[in-house]
Amino acid sequence: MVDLESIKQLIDMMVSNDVMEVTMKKGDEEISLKRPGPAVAPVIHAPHPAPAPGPAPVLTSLTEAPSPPVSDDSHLIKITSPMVGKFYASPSPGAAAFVKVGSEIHPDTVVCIIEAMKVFNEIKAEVHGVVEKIYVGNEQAVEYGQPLLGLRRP
Amino acid sequence: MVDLESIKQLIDMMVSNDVMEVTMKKGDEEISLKRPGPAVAPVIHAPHPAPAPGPAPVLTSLTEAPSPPVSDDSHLIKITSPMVGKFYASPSPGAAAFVKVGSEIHPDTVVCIIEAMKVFNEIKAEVHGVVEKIYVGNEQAVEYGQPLLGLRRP
Amino acid sequence: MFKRILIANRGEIALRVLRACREMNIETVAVFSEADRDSVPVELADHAICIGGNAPRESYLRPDRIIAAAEVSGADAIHPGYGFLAENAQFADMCRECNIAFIGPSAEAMRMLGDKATAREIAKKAKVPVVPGSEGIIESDEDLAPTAEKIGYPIMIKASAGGGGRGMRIVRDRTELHGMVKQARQEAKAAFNNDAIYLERFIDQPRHVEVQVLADSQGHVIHLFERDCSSQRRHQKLIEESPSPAIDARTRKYLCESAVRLAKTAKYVTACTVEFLVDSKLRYYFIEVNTRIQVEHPVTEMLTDADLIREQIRLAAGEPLSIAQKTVMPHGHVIECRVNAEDPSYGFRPCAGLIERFRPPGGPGVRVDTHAYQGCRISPYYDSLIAKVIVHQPTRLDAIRAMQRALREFVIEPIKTTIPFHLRILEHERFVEGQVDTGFIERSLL
Amino acid sequence: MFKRILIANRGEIALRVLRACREMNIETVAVFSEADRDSVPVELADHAICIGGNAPRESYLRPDRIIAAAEVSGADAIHPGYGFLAENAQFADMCRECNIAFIGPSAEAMRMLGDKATAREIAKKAKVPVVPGSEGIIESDEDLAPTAEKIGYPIMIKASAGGGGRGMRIVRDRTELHGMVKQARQEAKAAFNNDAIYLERFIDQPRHVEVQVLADSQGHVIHLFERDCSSQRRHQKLIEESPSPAIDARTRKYLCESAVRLAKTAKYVTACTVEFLVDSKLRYYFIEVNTRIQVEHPVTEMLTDADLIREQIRLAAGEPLSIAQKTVMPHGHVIECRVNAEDPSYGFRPCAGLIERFRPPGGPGVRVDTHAYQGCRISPYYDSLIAKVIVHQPTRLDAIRAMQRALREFVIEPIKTTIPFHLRILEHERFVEGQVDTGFIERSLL
Repeated sequence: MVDLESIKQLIDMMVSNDVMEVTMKKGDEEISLKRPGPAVAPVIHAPHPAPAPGPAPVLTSLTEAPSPPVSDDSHLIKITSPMVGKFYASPSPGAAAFVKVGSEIHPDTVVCIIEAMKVFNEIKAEVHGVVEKIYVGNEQAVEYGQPLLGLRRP
Repeated sequence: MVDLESIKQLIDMMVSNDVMEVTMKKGDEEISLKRPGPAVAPVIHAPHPAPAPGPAPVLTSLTEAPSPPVSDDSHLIKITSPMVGKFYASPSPGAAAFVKVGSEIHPDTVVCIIEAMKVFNEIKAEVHGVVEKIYVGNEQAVEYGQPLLGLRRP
Repeated sequence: MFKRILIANRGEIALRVLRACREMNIETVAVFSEADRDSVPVELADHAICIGGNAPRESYLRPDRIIAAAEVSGADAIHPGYGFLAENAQFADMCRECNIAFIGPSAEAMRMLGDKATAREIAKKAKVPVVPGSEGIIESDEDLAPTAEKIGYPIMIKASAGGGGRGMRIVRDRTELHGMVKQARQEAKAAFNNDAIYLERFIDQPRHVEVQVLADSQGHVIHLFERDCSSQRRHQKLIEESPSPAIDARTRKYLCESAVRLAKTAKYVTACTVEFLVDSKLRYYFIEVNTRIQVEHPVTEMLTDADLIREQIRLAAGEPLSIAQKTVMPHGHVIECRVNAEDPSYGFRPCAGLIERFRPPGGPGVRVDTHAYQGCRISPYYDSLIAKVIVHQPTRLDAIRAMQRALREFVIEPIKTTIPFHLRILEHERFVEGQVDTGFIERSLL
Repeated sequence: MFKRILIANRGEIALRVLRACREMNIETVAVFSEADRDSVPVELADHAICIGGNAPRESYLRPDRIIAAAEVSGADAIHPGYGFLAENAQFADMCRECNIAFIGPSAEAMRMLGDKATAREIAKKAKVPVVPGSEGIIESDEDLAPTAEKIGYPIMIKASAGGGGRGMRIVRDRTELHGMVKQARQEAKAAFNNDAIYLERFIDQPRHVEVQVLADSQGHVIHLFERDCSSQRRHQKLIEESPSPAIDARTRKYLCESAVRLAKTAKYVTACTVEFLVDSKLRYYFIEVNTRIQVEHPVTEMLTDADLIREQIRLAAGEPLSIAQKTVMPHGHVIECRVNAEDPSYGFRPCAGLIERFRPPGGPGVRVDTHAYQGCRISPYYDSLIAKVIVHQPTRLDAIRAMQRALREFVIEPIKTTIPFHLRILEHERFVEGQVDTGFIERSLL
């Protein structure tokens, strides 16, 4: 059924004519195309739906955060901050980081320390995976739910 | 299944007529197209596009209007009030009405009188047709644009 | 009191009048053009009547249709708002002939004060200072110097047939007089084939200060203090405030009393505004009377706690003033910003279209008068005012800060508005110091 | 003055505090639960930090997370709003330990006034009338009659171990006393296995009248007059107003002075509210002190033109009061209605969900404090207050009409709100007459 060339042409027509949605059914065949609205790239549903992105950090002008994870990180497992505080990548100044890109980690692996109210909290991975992204710089402030690491399945 | 040429033509029609949505079904076949469109654009359901309805009278609690014309009147040609005033169906009290259901009227036919500021204005049909609906009762107040008569083509 | 008022206007002022009527238990009739079918006043009014097409001349400027609407709806009074037919004496006449009360002054008072020369005569009779001038054209050059001396420098030479600045000259002192007159005459002759000129005192960098007046048919006249409307762009008011930061208590007293004398002399009834220019030495000169409620009336309402529309309706119905002069207690400082759907980056061109996000400011000391709402369409047929934001605070500095706070939280998307321009004015040093004359914005911000 | 204030709250009060900060040029840090990510205070704050999940115990009730957020954001003060941690003395202690100013009283003052018995002792010391009572349990029935005589009838018998009304009896006069005590003891014994009782004057159909107090660390204490909050449903205030329609000038004076004496005696600093019950003979009795800003503070703000939040922040920063008692000029009449997302037809059950249409009222004399907007989602995790509508008018009758006008133009769809119920109260004869005691709504409107 999926005639890619036809779909490509359909999408072109949608984009150039500002069409938001096309649905076609015939028997048990169905094609559905949707675009979010004017001036935005078409999102094609089916075959594989994209997972919802994790919570994006709001306004962190205080913390000079690197750019938040964008959609191409969506396949990664995120370890998020369970509290508000200051992120430490290593157990003490000058020491090696708990994890780096490529580290394979296990649920019990300590991945960072978050300091809140003078208490240093070791944060464990709780999952198994290989570190592919580290979103937060050393000594940066983090909020609840903020992605710290992105892992791929080992 | 995908007849691109038909769809292209459909989209062109949608764009040039500011149509927001088209849905077609035949047996187990179904095609549906949507465009964002302005909030006030008419929504046209295929197969036969309906003309835009005349302006519906707003709040006429003063005037005890009959129900405004509903969508099954949409095929009728409307004669609307060109002014605000009081509608008279006949030239004088007791006289026969200018028109009744079934009357064939011509552009010069006087269809009613509207009194505004003590002036009695004869309203001419301006079109040719056969009266199928009279929307306004004698001595009822009418607003600008309010449908007075519905005609079908003779 | 009236039973049912027809509101012969649209937008925020129609809503303002409707609110006053509801608070007075008076029924309302909204009239509207086809473009305004989905407007808030039409939704809220007890009765609503479509009177014509979108162009004002097919609807809001049609006395016949408005009066017909009043007749079919049984309205016993018409409130004209501002603009449209509000200062149309013929419309006021027609209302009277049809036994419908016009909520405003008599047609006679409107005509008298609407004519500049007659208004000037009334002002003189009321001993209200007018801009000194030659009272007519200068016939002979021999009269020039003595007349100029009497008027006082600086002087403006104006072409009698003039317009567009041609034939106009500013004379700073007597040594320039004859030369400038010669130039002006030549220019006027060339432009209008008429070299007649007259002289007028030139008011350099004036403030625009106006006084709100209320008068009843029993002969009582009061003022509700002044509004300073010097923040203008091309004679369009952008920001209004009260008290005026430019005048002292003594000038305020004289100015307000002058306005009352003028209204008394004209035997005026209902609400009006007496406009003055004030120069840097606090000399003030009457310029004109507006015989209607004004856009910026909320400034006075917040300053004094009076309700000008309710009062105007009462006065038009023949009731006596509900406020005595000695009970008018202005308190604190009030600023109003007119938020227009205009793009300040492109010469303030109007921006019509759909409002997709709309979140007006709120909280302490903030009043918003608006007919806009999320999902409404700003139509290109009418003026671009979409909201008035008015703030009331103990001091002028507090008021400026509160206005900045209010405008910064006002969300209107995606159409462009004058909000960013207002914010530029509000943080300009000269505005903060209260040093604004009618030319300030054009000199400093454009 | 503080440089950066963290607002440890959500909803309309977070927005209210943010507005005050902006007007004072103080930076703001919003903290929020995941459900509040798209809220207005989060959008408007200079910095915003997510502190946890939706349940209050995972976010707004977590002192550790809030203080950590203050630390990472460099906030030098925390405003707790009302509810959540506003009256949590331990939180105030923690702030102090972390060198962060708590915008409220000291933890000591909070503890002292938060304890009913201690607060009663302070009131007595300040010669503020308290509800007369037996001051402890009645040991012997021989003491009964003399104690009751001293307290004055009607008398309420209360079980010392009591709760839920069990062991309670109202005694109208002395002939009933011994019989009622016997019954009460039996009931208390059966319910709590403890037949100890004490006596208290029974205040029949009381008004709830509270006084707004401000105090600085220099020892100045002023009041900003009273608020009448008698329109309640199950001890939840629905409508508040000022002046109280129930009391006369003399009672007002005594009441307000009592509140000031009490705050002085407690050496209180910042803002608090002293609550009283007032009986039909205008006798008043202290009941408790609220050591925070209250939901209904805008009533006082509109009545007096004071800005309570700005003042509270100044006082917490150690500055002296910016207002002197003699400059507090209450004028006109103010009414506030709390618009809750609740369905009055179904036992006031909360209505969460998407607000598809939202158009708040505006115009003269209307203030709206709301965090809601068209397109926002009312979450089921928090209290149901979505807007406070406050009106200010010259007279109480004008204020009632203005409130009716404002509520009738308030569009909130499709969720149900208490607006229709407020309209029923506002048009009830007894409300219009000002004859409302704390039981009125339950007796007459439910």
